[in-house]
Amino acid sequence: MDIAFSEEDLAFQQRVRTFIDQNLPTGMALWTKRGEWFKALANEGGWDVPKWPKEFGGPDFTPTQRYIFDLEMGKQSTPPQLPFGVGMLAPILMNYGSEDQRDRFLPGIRDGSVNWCQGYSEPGAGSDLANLKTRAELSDDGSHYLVNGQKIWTTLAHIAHWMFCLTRTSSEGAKQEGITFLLIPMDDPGVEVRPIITLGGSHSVNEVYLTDVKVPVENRVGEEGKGWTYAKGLLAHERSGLAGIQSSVMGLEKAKANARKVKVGQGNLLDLASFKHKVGILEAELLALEFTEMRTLARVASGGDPGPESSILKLKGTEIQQRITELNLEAAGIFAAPWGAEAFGPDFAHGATQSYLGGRATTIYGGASEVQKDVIAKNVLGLS
Amino acid sequence: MDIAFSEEDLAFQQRVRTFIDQNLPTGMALWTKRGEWFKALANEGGWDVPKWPKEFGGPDFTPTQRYIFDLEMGKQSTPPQLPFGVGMLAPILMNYGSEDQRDRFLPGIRDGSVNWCQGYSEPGAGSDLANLKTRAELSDDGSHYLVNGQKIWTTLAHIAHWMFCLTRTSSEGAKQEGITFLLIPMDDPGVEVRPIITLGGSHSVNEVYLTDVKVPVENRVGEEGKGWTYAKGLLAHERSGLAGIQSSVMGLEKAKANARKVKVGQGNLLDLASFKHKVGILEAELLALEFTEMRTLARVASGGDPGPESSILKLKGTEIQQRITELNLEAAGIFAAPWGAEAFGPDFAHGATQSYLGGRATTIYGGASEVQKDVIAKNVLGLS
Amino acid sequence: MDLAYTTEQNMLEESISKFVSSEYDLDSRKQLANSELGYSDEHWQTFASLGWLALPIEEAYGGIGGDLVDTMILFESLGKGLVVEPILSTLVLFGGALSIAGTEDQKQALLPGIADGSVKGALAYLEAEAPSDFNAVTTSAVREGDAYVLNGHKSVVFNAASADHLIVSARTEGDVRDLAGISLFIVPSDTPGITRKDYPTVDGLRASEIALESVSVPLSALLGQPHEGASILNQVINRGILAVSAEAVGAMEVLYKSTIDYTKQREQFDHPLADFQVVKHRLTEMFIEYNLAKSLCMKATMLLNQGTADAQRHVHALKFLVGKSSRFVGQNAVQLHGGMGMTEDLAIAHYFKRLMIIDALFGNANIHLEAFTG
Amino acid sequence: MDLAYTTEQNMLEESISKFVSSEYDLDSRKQLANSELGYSDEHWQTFASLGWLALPIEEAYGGIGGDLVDTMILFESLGKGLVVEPILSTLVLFGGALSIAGTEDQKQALLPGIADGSVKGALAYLEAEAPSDFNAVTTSAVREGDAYVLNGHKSVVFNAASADHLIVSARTEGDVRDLAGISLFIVPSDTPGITRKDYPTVDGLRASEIALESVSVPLSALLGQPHEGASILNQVINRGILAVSAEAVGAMEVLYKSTIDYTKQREQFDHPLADFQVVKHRLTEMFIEYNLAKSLCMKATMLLNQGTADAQRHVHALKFLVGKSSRFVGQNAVQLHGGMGMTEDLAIAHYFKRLMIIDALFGNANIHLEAFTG
Repeated sequence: MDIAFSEEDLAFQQRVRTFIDQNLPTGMALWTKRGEWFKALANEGGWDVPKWPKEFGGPDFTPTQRYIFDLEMGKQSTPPQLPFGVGMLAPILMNYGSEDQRDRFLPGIRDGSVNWCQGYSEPGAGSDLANLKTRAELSDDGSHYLVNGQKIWTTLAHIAHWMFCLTRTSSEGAKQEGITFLLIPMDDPGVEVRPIITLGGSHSVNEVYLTDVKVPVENRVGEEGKGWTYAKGLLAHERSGLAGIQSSVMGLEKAKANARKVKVGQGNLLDLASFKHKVGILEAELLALEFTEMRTLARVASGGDPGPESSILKLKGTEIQQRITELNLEAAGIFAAPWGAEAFGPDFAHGATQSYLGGRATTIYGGASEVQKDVIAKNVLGLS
Repeated sequence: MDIAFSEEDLAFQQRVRTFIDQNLPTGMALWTKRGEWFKALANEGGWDVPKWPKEFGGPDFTPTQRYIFDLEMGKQSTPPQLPFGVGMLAPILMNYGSEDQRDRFLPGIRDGSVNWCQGYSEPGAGSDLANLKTRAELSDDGSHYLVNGQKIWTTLAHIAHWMFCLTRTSSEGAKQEGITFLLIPMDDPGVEVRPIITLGGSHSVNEVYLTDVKVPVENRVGEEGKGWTYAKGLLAHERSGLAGIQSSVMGLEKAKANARKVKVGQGNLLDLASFKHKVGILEAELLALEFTEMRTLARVASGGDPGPESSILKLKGTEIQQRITELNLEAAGIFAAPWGAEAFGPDFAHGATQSYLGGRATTIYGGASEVQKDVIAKNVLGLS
Repeated sequence: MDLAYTTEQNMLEESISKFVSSEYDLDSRKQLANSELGYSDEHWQTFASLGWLALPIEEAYGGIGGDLVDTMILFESLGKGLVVEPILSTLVLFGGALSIAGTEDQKQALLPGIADGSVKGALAYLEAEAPSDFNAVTTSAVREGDAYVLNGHKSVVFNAASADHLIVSARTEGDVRDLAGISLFIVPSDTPGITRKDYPTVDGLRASEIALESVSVPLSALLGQPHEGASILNQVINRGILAVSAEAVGAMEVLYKSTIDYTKQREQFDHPLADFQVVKHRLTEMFIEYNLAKSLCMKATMLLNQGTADAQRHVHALKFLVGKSSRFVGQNAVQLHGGMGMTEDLAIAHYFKRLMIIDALFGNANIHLEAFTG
Repeated sequence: MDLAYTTEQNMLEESISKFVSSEYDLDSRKQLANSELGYSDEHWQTFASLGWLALPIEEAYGGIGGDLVDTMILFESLGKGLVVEPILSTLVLFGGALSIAGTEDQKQALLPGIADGSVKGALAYLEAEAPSDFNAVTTSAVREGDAYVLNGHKSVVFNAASADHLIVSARTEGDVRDLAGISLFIVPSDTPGITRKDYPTVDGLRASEIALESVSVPLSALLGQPHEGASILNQVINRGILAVSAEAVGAMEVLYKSTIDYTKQREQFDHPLADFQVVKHRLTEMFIEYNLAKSLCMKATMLLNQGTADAQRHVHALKFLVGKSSRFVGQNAVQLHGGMGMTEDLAIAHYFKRLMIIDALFGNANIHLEAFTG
């Protein structure tokens, strides 16, 4: 057991650092030149899709390389890809999609030219996803499904070109059966997107109404009635992605820097013991969580499954994300109050309120923390 | 709404203070002269049984007097009576006992000459008391019950003269029915007491084995099969008594004084922010809890029931008791380790470990905290 | 000792509760918050006619002469309704400072107007560099002949746009963090040299950044003794803490109760959420946190009312505890509402945001834990 | 980077696990703890023959030359068995100090004996006035000709009664809390002037108060440079923290797993306790706390092994987190066992008590949180 990086790993680390130095756009260019950044990543040998398998163009990192890659990218806050295509749909297409579907959809996912959204949650099916009611009826000639129903909490549906969607094709048997996985173009006239304004005042989630949407059978992924099985694997994937540990490591450093800018008494907020200890407790847990992720990666590397400790990552990772937003909120003090386009007070204050409010979702979406604990109790600790 | 004491209340407060000054034994006499202390309390007009109704010799305090009385007694750490007779059995006898039973038992309870223990819990019936199995069979001639079974966690059974005991006289109907309340002399040859040594290394709880114990029907309190109803009222009573809020107020002051004696760096432990803030958080909650008790007393005073907030007292009160023992344990530092009759290190260290360990019971006995929360959710918040 | 409300107090509570239930549903509140003024002048006149605005004002100045307990009842009830009108600024901060430190002339000039609804005010006491520390004052007031001339910048002044007068803290002596040397001035809002930048706040209220450039006020504008403003501010802020704590208690009551209602209706895995033991216990803990905050709010209010020596400690303990409880109750209300808790459509989001800002007002839980533990 | 155990490490873990399961049931452990010696000399010889005592000793002195990771594995396994033999005192504290600061002669004289089981030692570094602060030293060591003469009192010296030699910290310079001026001395236990008061400890071990009256030792008894003892102690205590943290991780694993087993069997309200959602979630949280502690224990151990710059910070974070996790896991293990958790009859009480003392060893969670946050 040895924590030191090998010579090869150190060289890889250097390569990643150099790459970032040379290619990462700065300032406003970070927004305008995202495309070039992803292209440069792609040219490096699949660095734009670090988790994809080699056969689909991924870089085939060792777990340590993967760790180093995430670490360095996290440190420099490089722009992430939208997760729906690259991180969520792609693995399902790779595992269960037809050759034709892979050819049609993977390139657009990879180069970011086609935006995807995820049509899972419904008003009556949140954490209890299997309860979904959106119906898909196969036409008599077997050529297409007619889809009717409503999706909710659909992130970025308003800028998506396509939605991957769970629909009910049968109500016989267990709820988990009879669910079918369909790919639906958002420009179909039967698709209506209505914005939901959330706590932070922002528009990122939506309601999506589906009325007599005709979906050709070629857009069904895998077999009819097996959608739940496909989605379940995806959910696990989504959950580990949601832990956001490297981004929390950077976030915590920023929160400390922010606190140093706030004057309190003769010193700054980070000198204030009650605040400092809150930071310290969080930091200790984050150090531990970071290494828990490492243990998981190492297990996978040695050919095993991720191990029971991997189940912690989403649960604890999202809790930590929230606590970091809370530190920033506290540092903003009364400058948490101003609302609207214009910023007042310390530079970080404006975003702090939005992050705090928006961040309440991290322990709700993608399986609420309470459900996660049920799942760990059952699947990991054997408590039925 | 006014927190100030009236002239009469201030006079009463002075009277209590003077009484304590003049009568409270000090040092070792606190142990040898307890009897005289309780006699002096009795002579003051029922101060030995402050919660008893006037008709049974209680002092008929107003709620504010009751508060002042508890406060002043708490401040001086006056010796409490064992709760089983005065606090637990007596109210049941007053409400449900026969005239004859009251005459036989109340005097011995009051003057402390007869010790009682509570025979409720059984190996299979802890927080789920209604599950008890100790059988009591009425003889054919209806003159006595034959009792067989086992009780556990019986506090001070080894020094008790009598036990009040829940027994099963019928297994028909709901579990709560068919339970009968009996008074059993501990010197009966069928009663065997076996000690349980608990975490703190001390002997205060026991197992009690009952084998063919003959209990005359005169020793049954109230009706056969109604024992659960009687005991339930008692449990509520027991629970509010277990909050120990005034004693926690004093305990916290002592814990702070203890911490001041421990050197850390250039100051003492109470200068150490991580410790000090733990104390502060606890103190703020205790101030709030103390006043919550006051709200409860005030409601009762104005002729109402104790109100929903009274349900908090035991739950939060015992949690606070435990946290105070933890503060002392932390202050003892490594001197928490020495074990046995002899004390080492700061004067408070020896008792600190025992209190901490023994104190783990406060959230278990008398209805575990988890069960308390179930009960509040159901009875107070209407969540079935 | 007597914890029961008087007949008048019961009437006050009922009158607010009636107003809130008839006038303050979520949509009406949103409309007010989004209106140009940010609140309703009609409501303000109603408040005046119902006597709420006269409540804390001494009888000599046209008020009712209520005490801090009355104010507590007022704010707890307003908290339940999430009322947006500038009562805190005008009654507790502006009016409070006048009551505590005003001269007879100053009181005569302004207090009757507060009581009858014709005068509104705001307190400009914070600056950007140290948003939790009202002793950090760089705004200067220099005596020039018969006037004081003020220069500087005040931050996050709630309800400044609707205020006829501001009370402004400025340094007349000493260094930026000196306790001594701060003085308070009553400044008409339209005094030349004042520029405001108004903005909405996340909790549906309004606030402003205020720049003061050679703002000249007469000597009679000085509120209290020169250089002694910090102690006046401290008293005003103590009252502010009591008021917003009571408001938070009212808001927490609505939150825990509406979360109970929601979880009883909302089904998941074929059961109402409220059937899950973990949800039940969480709701119980919310109920406990609410009750502890309410108890300490009552106690601290009565102690400060009486002026006992330990009142200040209780005020610190209260602000700490309210911060802690609000966070727990608010965050769990959102969590247990699931996705719905994240939307602006349900009232709970708005209560949650108000609780968040109450924690930030007058020093948050950390700051007051430090002060409480000394 | 490689997180897998080597073959040797796997064998070590198996060998201890085998020993524990065959020799260390609760009754055997109680018997040992209550015996006159307080542990088993036979076991000690077994440990020697299995090579455990040689594990951290350099090969040049008859040892195996294992690193800190090996020691971690040793202590995690010992923690699962709640082993009472004085391995921490002899190997990590006494042996550790010798390895870090001993001269060639000192090492030759003592390390081979540790490795073969013939020498035991203890570290006498704390005093009664400041039981968490090893820099607070009043015990004095004065040079008189060819000797140092020690006077003072050392507190809670674990395993002193079984030690052949003590390492004693004493002040050769400076004031009671000066970092500089502390020196360490290797003192044979039977040196005239040493009086011990032995006692059992709550976690089933033994400790002593030690009085030193004109205890004379030769100059060669000095360990490390004069006045530089604090830095050696700091290094030794870092290793002590790693060892007891690993022990705590082992103990927590047993606690959370046996609480799962117990709650699956124990019925209440007609259901196994483990069927209640609140119990399930509590067990999940125990599992999480255990895992976080284990992760940080691994990381801090490897960093200190490597000697990286941030190792010291990780050691502080670790001791803090282990204290926090131990408290949560231990207290909830007792709580979920209900009345049974309060008895000495179940093993969990004993694990709980050991975790409690581990928190108190080498500075508790508070102290290390302060150190971690600086």
